Amino acid sequence: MDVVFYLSGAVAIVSTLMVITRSNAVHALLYLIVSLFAVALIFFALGAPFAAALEVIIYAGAIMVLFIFVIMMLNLGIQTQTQEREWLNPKAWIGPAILSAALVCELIYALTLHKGAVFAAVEVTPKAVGIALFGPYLLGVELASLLLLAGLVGTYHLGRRDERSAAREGDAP
Amino acid sequence: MNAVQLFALTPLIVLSASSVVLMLLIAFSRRHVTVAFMTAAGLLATFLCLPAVYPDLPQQVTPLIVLDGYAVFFIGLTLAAAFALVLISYPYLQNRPGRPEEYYLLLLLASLGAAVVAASSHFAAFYIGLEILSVSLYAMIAYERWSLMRLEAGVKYLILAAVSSAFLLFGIALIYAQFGSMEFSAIAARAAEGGITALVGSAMVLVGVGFKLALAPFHMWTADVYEGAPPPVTAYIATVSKGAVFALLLRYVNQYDVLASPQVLLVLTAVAVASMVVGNLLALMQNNVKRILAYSSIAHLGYLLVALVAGGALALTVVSYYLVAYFVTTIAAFGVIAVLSTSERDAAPIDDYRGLAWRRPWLAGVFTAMLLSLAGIPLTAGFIGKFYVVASGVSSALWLLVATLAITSVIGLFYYLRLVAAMFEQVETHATAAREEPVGSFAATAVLAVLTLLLVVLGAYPAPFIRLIAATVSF
Amino acid sequence: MIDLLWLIPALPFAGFLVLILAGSRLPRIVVAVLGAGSVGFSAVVACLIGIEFISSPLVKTSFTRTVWTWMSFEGFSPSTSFCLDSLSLLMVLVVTVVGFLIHLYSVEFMADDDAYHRYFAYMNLFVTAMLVLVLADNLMLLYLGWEGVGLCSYLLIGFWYKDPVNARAAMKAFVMTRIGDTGMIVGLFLLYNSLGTLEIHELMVRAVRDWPVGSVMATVAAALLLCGALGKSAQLPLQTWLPDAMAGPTPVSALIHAATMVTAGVYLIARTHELFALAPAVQAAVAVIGVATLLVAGFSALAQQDLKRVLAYSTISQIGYMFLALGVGAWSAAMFHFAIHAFFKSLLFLGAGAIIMSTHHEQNMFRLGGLRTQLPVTFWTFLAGAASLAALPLITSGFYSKDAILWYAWSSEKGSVWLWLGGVAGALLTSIYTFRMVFLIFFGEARTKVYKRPGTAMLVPLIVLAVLSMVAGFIELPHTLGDVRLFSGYLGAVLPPVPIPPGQASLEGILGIVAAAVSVVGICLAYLLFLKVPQIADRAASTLAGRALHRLWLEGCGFDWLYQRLLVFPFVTIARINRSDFIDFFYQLAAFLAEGLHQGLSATQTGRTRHYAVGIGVGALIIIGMAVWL
Amino acid sequence: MASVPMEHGLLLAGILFGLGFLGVLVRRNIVFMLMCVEIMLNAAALAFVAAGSRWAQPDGQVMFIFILTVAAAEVAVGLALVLQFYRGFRTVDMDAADRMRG
Repeated sequence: MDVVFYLSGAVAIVSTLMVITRSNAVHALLYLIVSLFAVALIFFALGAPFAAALEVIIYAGAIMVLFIFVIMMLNLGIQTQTQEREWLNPKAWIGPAILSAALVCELIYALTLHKGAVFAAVEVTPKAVGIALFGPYLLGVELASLLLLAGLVGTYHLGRRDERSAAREGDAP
Repeated sequence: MNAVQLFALTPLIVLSASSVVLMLLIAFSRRHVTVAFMTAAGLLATFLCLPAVYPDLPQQVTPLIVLDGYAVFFIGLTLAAAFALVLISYPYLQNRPGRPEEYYLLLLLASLGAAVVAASSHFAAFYIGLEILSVSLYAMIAYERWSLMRLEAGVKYLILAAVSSAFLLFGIALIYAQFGSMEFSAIAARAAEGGITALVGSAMVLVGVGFKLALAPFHMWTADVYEGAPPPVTAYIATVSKGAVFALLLRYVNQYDVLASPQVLLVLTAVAVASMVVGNLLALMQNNVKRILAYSSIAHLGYLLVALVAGGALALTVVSYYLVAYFVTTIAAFGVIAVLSTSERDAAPIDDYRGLAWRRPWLAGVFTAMLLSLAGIPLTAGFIGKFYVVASGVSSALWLLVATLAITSVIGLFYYLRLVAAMFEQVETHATAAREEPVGSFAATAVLAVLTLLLVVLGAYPAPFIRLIAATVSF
Repeated sequence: MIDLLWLIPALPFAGFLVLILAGSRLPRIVVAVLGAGSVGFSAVVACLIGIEFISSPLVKTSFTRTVWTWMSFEGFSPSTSFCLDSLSLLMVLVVTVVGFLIHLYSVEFMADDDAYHRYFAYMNLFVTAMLVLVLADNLMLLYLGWEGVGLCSYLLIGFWYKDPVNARAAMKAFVMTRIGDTGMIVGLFLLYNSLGTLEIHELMVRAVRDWPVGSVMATVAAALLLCGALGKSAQLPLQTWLPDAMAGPTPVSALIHAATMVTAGVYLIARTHELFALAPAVQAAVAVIGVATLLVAGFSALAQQDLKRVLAYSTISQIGYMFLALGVGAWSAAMFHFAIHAFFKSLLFLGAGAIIMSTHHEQNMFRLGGLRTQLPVTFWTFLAGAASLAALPLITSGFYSKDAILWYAWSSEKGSVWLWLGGVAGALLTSIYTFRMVFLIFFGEARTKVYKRPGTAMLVPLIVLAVLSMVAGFIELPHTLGDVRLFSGYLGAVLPPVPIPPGQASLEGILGIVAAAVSVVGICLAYLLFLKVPQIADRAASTLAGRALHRLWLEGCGFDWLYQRLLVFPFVTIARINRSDFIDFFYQLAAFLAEGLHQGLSATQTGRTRHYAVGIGVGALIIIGMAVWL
Repeated sequence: MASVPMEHGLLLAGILFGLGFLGVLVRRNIVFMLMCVEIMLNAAALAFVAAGSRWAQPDGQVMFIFILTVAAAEVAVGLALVLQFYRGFRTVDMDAADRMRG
């Protein structure tokens, strides 16, 4: 299983790199889905099958679809791609790249100082997750529902067509 | 969870229930006044629950939430601020196109998020509470979505807040990886072992928290979002959102004695100094009132951090008092801006305030009082707050912080007084006649009057209130 | 009742708040009721408290009540406490009662003024500040009231600020008194630094305990306090502001620049008399300054043509008497003269106001005359006040209060025959200039038409004050004349009696007769010189020496001229030389630096989200770095 | 079950996090910025699952579920905002929104 971990890890890194460098949004999105699949595999390798399943179903399956919808609705066309390519010139990414690299190096340095802990080679089953979720984390679940309510209301309000003209015409919602 | 614990949870339950009821109400009736009234009623009902549950506290309700005097105090503060802002928002939204009802729903949900943050004893609750708050705020900032300015502010806040909360999450994950628990008490119990993973995690958590509090160097979003958001929402971000996060920070720092670690002390000191300096310097020559207040809020959070770093039992009282004073002042200041804003644009440029004292003497008086309080002039609540902060800093011998506070306060005085001077300037009438002046409403006027009164009373006779804080605010 | 002590200053303050905030929208009648009513109500409360206080055993001690504790932080708890003892009660009664009468008078006097509410707001604020001053139980609070009355004085002198002359006068009063105040605040620092408290009673106890008589510290502290007293009470050499202060409305002159504020210096010295007793040199200086002032001001009063300026110099002179009394240790005699003076001097000012109003702002005495028949009530009341000021023997209060001072100036251990002589000469001057004024205004031929007569609101205060000026003196009579000691007995708990060396007592009667004679002679001289044969005075004034003297006295003995040459001119010259302020350069540098930093930081606020994210990243980098490597 | 050291899991999460952050800094298209935020959140989730796996506790996965919820809500609001943004600014260039500054 170690192989799965490292292999998927490599795939995740490479495909993520592709995400941030693609000029075509749909391509980038597909790479992102690949990356998410790879992470799902890693979850599986780490003994979290439930998380792996959710990663595929919700992250790759639901959230990414939202992105696709929006990309389709925007229908940005070919000149956007050339535009994206122009924006991705070395002058634009060299600074951020150094900054991010420094951050990652710092993390790596700090984490390699910390030695010895090995994954407990135990699978945390969906049942255990469920018991935790509706046991100590019960309030968290309830609050998450309210979070979704907030997201729902916000999206609903923001997503509606411009109502300034509608308000002037005086039509009902 | 037993019955007593469930009872202790009543305020949060009532608040959630009010949100749901409000949602259903909106589905049936879109009368603005009814919705606003129900929102106020929900907040009031929640507020009234607080004294009812207080005698049975503290109660740990599942590992996630703890309700103690401290939480009750900050939940109460959140509710009071939200209540005041409902009253200020009502006339504001009434004069504007578009449907105002969802705003109240989002405001209730955001308040719930803030309340959860203030009462959380577990990183999971903190994170979810914070996100309820943030997600509601995204929509509230961009509520008037046809306005480019609001949209710009909304998108900026969304992206930056999401980045910062990713930092926060990663930090929590690292702490969890080190200690095997996300409960504050369990972390505190094992904090002594140290460990670099947890330290890095704490630093990343601080990034997330610092962003929400607009502490330097995570402050850069502040002015843009303050400027772009509708004034009542700006007030909400400035007070409730920051207050809840600061309450959590204080709980974490004070309860679990993380200040014993020299690194934490050093980082907090550096952040406090940077915030005071950067905030005050940025505000210095600024010509946009909303941005001035944004930068000044950066500085004020820096002052608060001084009290936090000073630590000890005193910090609790000092921070609580300072936050109350800051809430009162900020809400009233943005209330004035809200009252002065037209449906075309916000009353943000300093030019809108020139000669205000002669056109709207009462509003100018309220605004002047608030600015003087922010500047820390005696007999205002702001002075007492600052005095306590300085005193606690001195008693803990934090000379660098106290000196920075003193010097930057002088800089601060300049831009507050500059604004006051602008209001008392004599201007030609035809210059101002070009701009229509909105009329105040009863609700907003009443709120401003009460807040001004509160400001003076808290500044002139703070003793009873401080006793109340000392009696209530405890873990 | 006594627990309501806080109400006495609170009532006028409430009046002030209402008037300043909403006064412009209130009808005049409401403004008048609020303005005068709040002080009147305060006077009623003060009287009730006074009755209770005097009839209770408390009169032997004092009553202190903390009304407000601002905050409390680790032992630091600034609080406001009011202390009532017989001395402060006396002041409170005078301030509220006379204050109320003057407010009542103002209702009519100011009736035509546009800034009616502003006037009453300032007046109420003044009364508040004055009450805080006298009730303060510590010097810091006293200083607050001290500056408060100074501020109100400034505002009211410049009340008609549109005339630059008035604004200048206000400025002058403010600056001159500030000179004294600066000394005083240094004195307060010194006292606090060396004795560790500013609570007056405790301060006095510690001063007596720690400092021997004549010690340097006591002398310096007393001298610094004296600076403040000199400025506020318009004594030499800081007296020049008071005549100019007459630019304000006349009731203001009556209340602030005659009855109450200018006597704050007297009150301060009486309040801290233990300290002054520890510094005999300073106390002697007080007496000498008092005598010098009363003579200088007396001569100046003699030459004035403006009615109000005569009264102003007379006030300076009378306060000189109080200082003389303080200087010889006759504390209660000083306070007695203060109270009597408050009555008759405010009466005279109010009478002057009535005359000025009746004759369309004619203040030059030489253009007035013969008003006796046209303004009878004003005449009789003014005469009562003038008689009291001139210390007409036996029937006026002023006689008894001034006689006491003269007697102590001679007989007290600290007194001397020279002080007495100065006082007697001053008494002669007083009666001459007083009756010069009376004869010029009310007798002789009428030179001005009377346009309107004062109404009830103005006459009632005049009559009440006239009665007080005549009879109030009977509560304290000398040994030779009935020996009534009500007043000094009442103040005895706070102010010790004057020690009289044995063998002097027999002189009291003779000295009293001399004083009485001097007063009568002065009146006769005035009659002769200014009514009967004015040619004598004219001829004397037209000689070379006479002209010079007249000019000198008219200009208040040339102090203004001296200060202009000695102080103002050099200072202005230095200021001109240093126009491009050298030291200011450093501050400008700091401001420049701050602005530069502002510009730099401002440039980071590009408005671009990605740049802000870079900010977060850099911050994270630094903080994680600090966590890892430190 | 993997027997890799936990640090490797966290390192992988860190690298993905850094890449996501780099994306936020580099891309000007808001849709891309949102995607990169998702990468960051996902990296944090990975760190949680890795940590949970080390302690053999379900807490890590519970947090993952919460993060998932948050991500969904945030993306929904974010994308709605993007649509409005495009409607208002006629572009998805985030740098176009720099009218407020100073």
